[in-house]
Amino acid sequence: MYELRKVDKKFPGVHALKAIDFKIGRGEIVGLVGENGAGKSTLMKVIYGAYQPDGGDITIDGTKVRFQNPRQAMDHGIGMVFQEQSLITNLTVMENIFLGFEQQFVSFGVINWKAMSAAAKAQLAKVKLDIDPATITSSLSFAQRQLVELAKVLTLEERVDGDLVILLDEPTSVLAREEVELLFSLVRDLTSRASFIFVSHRMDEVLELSDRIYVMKDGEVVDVVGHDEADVDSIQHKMVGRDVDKEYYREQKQKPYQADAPPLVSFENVSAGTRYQNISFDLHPGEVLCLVGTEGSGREAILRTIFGLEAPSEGKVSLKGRVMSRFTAQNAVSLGVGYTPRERKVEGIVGGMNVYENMTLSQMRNYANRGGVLRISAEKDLAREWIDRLAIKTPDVYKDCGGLSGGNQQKVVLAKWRSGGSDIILLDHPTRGLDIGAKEDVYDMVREMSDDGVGIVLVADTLEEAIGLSHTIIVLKDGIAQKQFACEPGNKPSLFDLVHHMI
Amino acid sequence: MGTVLTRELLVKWAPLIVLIVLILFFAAMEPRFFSMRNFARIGISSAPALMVAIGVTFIIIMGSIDLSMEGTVSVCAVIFAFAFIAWGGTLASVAWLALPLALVVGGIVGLINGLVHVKLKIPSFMASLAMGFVGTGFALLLTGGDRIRVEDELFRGLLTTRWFGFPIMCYVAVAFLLIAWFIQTRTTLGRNFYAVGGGEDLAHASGLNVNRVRVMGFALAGVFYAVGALLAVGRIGIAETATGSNFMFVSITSVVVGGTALWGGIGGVWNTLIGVLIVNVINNGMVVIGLPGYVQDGVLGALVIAAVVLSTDRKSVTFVK
Amino acid sequence: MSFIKKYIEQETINRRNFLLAGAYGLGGVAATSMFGPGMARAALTDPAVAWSYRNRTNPYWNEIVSGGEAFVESLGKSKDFLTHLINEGSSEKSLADVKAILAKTNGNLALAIDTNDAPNARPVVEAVAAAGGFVSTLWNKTDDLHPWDFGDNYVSHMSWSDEGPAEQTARILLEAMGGKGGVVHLGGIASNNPAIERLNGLKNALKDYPDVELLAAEPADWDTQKANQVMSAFLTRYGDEITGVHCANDTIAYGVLEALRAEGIDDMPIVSYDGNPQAVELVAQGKILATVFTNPHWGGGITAALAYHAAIGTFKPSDEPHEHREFYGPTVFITPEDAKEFKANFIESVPTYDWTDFWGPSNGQIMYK
Amino acid sequence: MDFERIKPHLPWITLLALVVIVGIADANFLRPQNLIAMAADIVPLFIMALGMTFAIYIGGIDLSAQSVANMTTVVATIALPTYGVGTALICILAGFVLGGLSGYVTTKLFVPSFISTLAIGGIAFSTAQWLSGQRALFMDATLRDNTFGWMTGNTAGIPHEIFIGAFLVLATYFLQSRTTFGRALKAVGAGEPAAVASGLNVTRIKIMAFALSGLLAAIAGLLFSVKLSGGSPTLANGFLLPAIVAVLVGGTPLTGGVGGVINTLIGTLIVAVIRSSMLYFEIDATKQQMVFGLVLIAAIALTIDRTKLRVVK
Repeated sequence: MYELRKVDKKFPGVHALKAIDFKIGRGEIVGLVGENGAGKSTLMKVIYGAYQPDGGDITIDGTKVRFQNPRQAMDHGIGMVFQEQSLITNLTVMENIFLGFEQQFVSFGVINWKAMSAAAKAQLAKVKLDIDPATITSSLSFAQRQLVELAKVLTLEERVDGDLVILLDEPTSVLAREEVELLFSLVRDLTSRASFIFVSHRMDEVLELSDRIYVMKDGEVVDVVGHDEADVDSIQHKMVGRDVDKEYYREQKQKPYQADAPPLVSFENVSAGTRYQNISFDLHPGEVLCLVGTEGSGREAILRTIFGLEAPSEGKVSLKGRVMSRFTAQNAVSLGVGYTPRERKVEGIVGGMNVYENMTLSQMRNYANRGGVLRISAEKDLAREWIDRLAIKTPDVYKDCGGLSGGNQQKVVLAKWRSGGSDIILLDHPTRGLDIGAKEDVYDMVREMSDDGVGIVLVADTLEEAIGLSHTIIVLKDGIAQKQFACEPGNKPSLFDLVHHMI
Repeated sequence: MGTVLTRELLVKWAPLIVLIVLILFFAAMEPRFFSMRNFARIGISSAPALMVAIGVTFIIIMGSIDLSMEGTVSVCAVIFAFAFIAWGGTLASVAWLALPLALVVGGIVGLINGLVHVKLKIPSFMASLAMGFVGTGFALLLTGGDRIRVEDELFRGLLTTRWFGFPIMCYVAVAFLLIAWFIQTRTTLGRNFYAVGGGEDLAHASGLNVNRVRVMGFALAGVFYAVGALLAVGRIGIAETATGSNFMFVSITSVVVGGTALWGGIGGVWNTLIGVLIVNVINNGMVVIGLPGYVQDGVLGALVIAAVVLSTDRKSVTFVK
Repeated sequence: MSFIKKYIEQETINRRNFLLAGAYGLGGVAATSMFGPGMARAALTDPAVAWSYRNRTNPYWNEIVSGGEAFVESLGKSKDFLTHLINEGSSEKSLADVKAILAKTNGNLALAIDTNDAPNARPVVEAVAAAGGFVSTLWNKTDDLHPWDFGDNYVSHMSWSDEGPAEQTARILLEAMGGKGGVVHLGGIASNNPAIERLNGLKNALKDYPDVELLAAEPADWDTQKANQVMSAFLTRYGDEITGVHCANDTIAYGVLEALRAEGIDDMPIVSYDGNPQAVELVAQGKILATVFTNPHWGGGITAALAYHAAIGTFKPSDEPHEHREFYGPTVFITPEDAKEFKANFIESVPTYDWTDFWGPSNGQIMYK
Repeated sequence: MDFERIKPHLPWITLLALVVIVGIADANFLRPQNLIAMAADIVPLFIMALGMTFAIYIGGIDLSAQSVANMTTVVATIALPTYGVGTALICILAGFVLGGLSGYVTTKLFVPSFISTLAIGGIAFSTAQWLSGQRALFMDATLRDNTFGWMTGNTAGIPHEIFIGAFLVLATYFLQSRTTFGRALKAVGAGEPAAVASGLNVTRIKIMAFALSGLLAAIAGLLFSVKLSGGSPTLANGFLLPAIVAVLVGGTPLTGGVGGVINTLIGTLIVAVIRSSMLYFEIDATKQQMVFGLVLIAAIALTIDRTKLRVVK
């Protein structure tokens, strides 16, 4: 019913979409996969009306349409559930649901809150969420917010005659596994009312949910696979255009860590308010320690404590044998802690600053004389060295980091810490939003650092990643350590082992 | 959970608590401060400021800022006075039409302000600052520097006629405060201000015409500036190019002191009422307790900082610019 | 006693001499250009005339400028011949504007200026002198700066000694109060010289009225709205203790009157300063007991005239005595008895002044304390 | 011609265009002495704008600059007879401390800089009034010439203010582009969370930016005080808005991390040219302010680089 024919989109210097053919039938769930830069997001923007194609046709039930903006697309039943949390947190749930479409509840210029609340209740029922529509959104959990977003898009049902097409852009990225299950069953239920386009980096989820999968590469659809004939390897092969290493997580490169060496980080019965309690562990040189748990289980708070952003309320934290008393990021950095945050664009790199400026940001002292005057040529040399070493794709060292792709930004962040000699690296979702090639680069770097005797604390994007990469896993639930696993290659815990303790 | 709620509640009510503490303090220092007649005086000085501050509150909730109020107030005051006198000079004649005219003029000036900001894609700080110059300049061009006296007893009744101890202008201000509250809570436009302030790109992606909301916001602010202009003229009986002066910093300070955040999305017109009262109570109280003139600016500054510190939820703010 | 009468008489006499004086002026120009090599060196031909002042939003400055315009019209030129430099209360802009116009005119300039803040007078005068222009100042200058230190280029300085007149209005006020009770003073911008002098005038008068208490003196920044608020607060603090109000100028008095009006008080004795038309009207109605007219129209015109005539060589400033280089401007008291007469003569019909009678209405050489 | 490539150069192209337009109207404007004199006169304002640049560069604003300068004129005048050249040090220190106080209130107490600097400005203004006894003061001319005569002198026809301005712009440019502090400022302005996550002491950097703004405002006040040979709590009035306008017109928007001191140099000159153009075009007195506002809108519309503004608020 919804179809793109030979849709083309060009940007200055980039041919983003090359004659794309795309089709979705009534009640169908279509997966869309591809590496970053393959054109997925451009395609989605064309579908929901944020971009206008340069060539080709869009038809709905055979009728040609052209959308000037998302609003017009919505009027044709096309809605988008955004990757980033797209609810406005200072508004109530019902206001978010009907944002931009309040007019139906307005009589004589006055909003009828009661009517809106009732209508919102009905929408929330569709996604089986039982909350007061007058709740301020900021007090909801991430999973609840995701469902509210879905409910918001589903308002199209009442507004639009005809069929709905709903785009789900990485809807699972902030969800725990059981929440993902809930979402999926919901989506399957809803196929009676709408078709879905599902975009995710988590290949297993795409395979699980989709009826058909479009595989994109370099702005083209390289294959369309049905649910039954799809398998991860062949799809990844098509996406990347080369063989994906069987040993995806570089298990074969995992070497034992230096368990006898003095620990780099040591927690002794550390608690931080309600975030986590009574946590103890040692991080040794060369060790990859993974904190596993659901969102809010205390993983991030522990990272923040090590980096000095959050002072613990009780217990003893030592870095390299020194008991910490003042918790500041400056302190941690000077002791060799490096932090690769999840919000790469916000906390990782400074958009607007170029490659070498970003790389030396944490270690400017090393590139300046005592008066604080920078040796810029030395900075550039450093940047060139690491651009080569990590194969960072950038035209030169003057490139604004905000304009680099996600994987290259991540490499810049890692280069920043590695080149500064940090030997305690905190990785918070280091592969989030990266395509397969870039992920593998990150995995390689993790092994490389581990070999160099760097201690790594990891909060992984997926459980597989956690299992594959780590020497040690600590499972957390509600801020309390549930179980610790040793993960020698060949003798790793299973997914089930972990999930069992997480929930 | 209990403790968290108390803290949130405390932060929410902090401006009001500050206001009460200030009133008690000044009353303790000088009992005459605490009298009906003095409250009426504070009311008189607050009324025009409140209208201007409410106007800019909407803009600040959107996360923008408006610095054009001095110009807009002057233009509205001057055009009102010219029209009022030309059409008869008393409310008992058709000259009353000058009142709605002033509001329309305010709306138009605000509209232009918003269009300059949105269409030329100039940040509101700069656009409205420059528009403020244009407004003041235009008022000057109209008057040539002269003052226009508005002597009509009926119009001056705003100041001279009292109900229950307060002059009519206070009731007019309260009426418009209620209208503003109504707009804030019960109309789409009012709610959309919060949406834009809470997340502009998100609001845009939800199909909200953000630019339209912005332009409408500036126009609405202009209307409230016009009300402020009318009350200012009613208070002094003179319309001049300088009618608008000193409104800019005072009104924005009041809004922030009341607990509306400059980064948008939080606060509202009741906060602004409290903020305006805090600033005017301080100004009145300092004179009443006999503080020397030359320390008043400094004391006001220190108290403003204290008030904002108390009403900021520091746990929810990561950084401030 | 009527100050007005005396003043008007004086002016009328001067007007009779107008033709004569005008002829002398023209003759003077002709004489210099033909015969006077000594003067010709200093003289300019057809200099630009500029007035630099604070702003257009204040009736006082509007009066000043109307005098300047009347002067250029008396030269047979259009009003637009006068260049307006408006500093908006910024000494920095004031100085920059002067420099700019000196550059534009190559120093062929007759400048009348109030430099906004006293310290700004020196650099302004220095700049004008260096460029070969001619300048006359009004109001603001520091005490160590004198026209005679700059040869001919710094033509003159006119100011008003406000202490005496302010003392006199204060006496009128204190008499009206019956010599007892409490008085409040609302002043100008605290650091402005006239503001200081006008308050001193009140204090001097109070010495003779021991039963009157000066309850408070607060700056109201020459601003109607601020005066309104300060007066409101005074009413709270002192209530009925206030039996008289001394205002530093008329615009302050308007704010005070409105504050009183809001309280239903309409018989409070008030005096003010400046003699703006609206204030004169209020004096005529008895709402203000007295104000002091400083004839800004004449002051604005004569300041420009002095600079202009010195520039074209009508007279040589360095030949003039000190009392012609630094002098006080005229002050005229306006009380309810003579307000009507004053209004008729000065407001409803602006007198035609003889702009070459530079020192006629002036009030003697400036004295420094 | 690719418009994207011209964009970064728009500020100085605008300046050049304005100069040419005024020059066509009146060739007198283009005389070197005039241009030099104009540049020299704008120096105090420029110095304040330089300081303001740092506050705006990190995404804040400094509304206390004018009051700090006012206070400095008083301090300078009072201190001159006792401390001689040391007066300069006292003034600079006073500005630095007040600016630092603004920074402290902004960063540690979470008061937006718009309010905190306004409030600190009130404190500075009160201090100035108290110190001056609420009257205009003047410096002894010989003492001034002996102590600070070098500030206002002339060498080869070039006023020394220009050298002072040039020195300060070079120094601040060096600070901005070649030092760790400058780099940290850029990081804080362009991406504060990332600066925190890189272990920078963001609080200290921000406080320093405001302190620097106060320091430069104090230098502006000192220079102005020497130039005018006196001090008064209102002497520097009228500096604030032109200084902010100069920074903004130069292309340092309020969103932080973009622009810099060179932009402010150009912006200040644009303001100076617009201001004197009023004279050259003989704009009627009652129209000047309106024309200024309109030209300002045009100039800002031309000079800001919108590609670096994520959201136009």
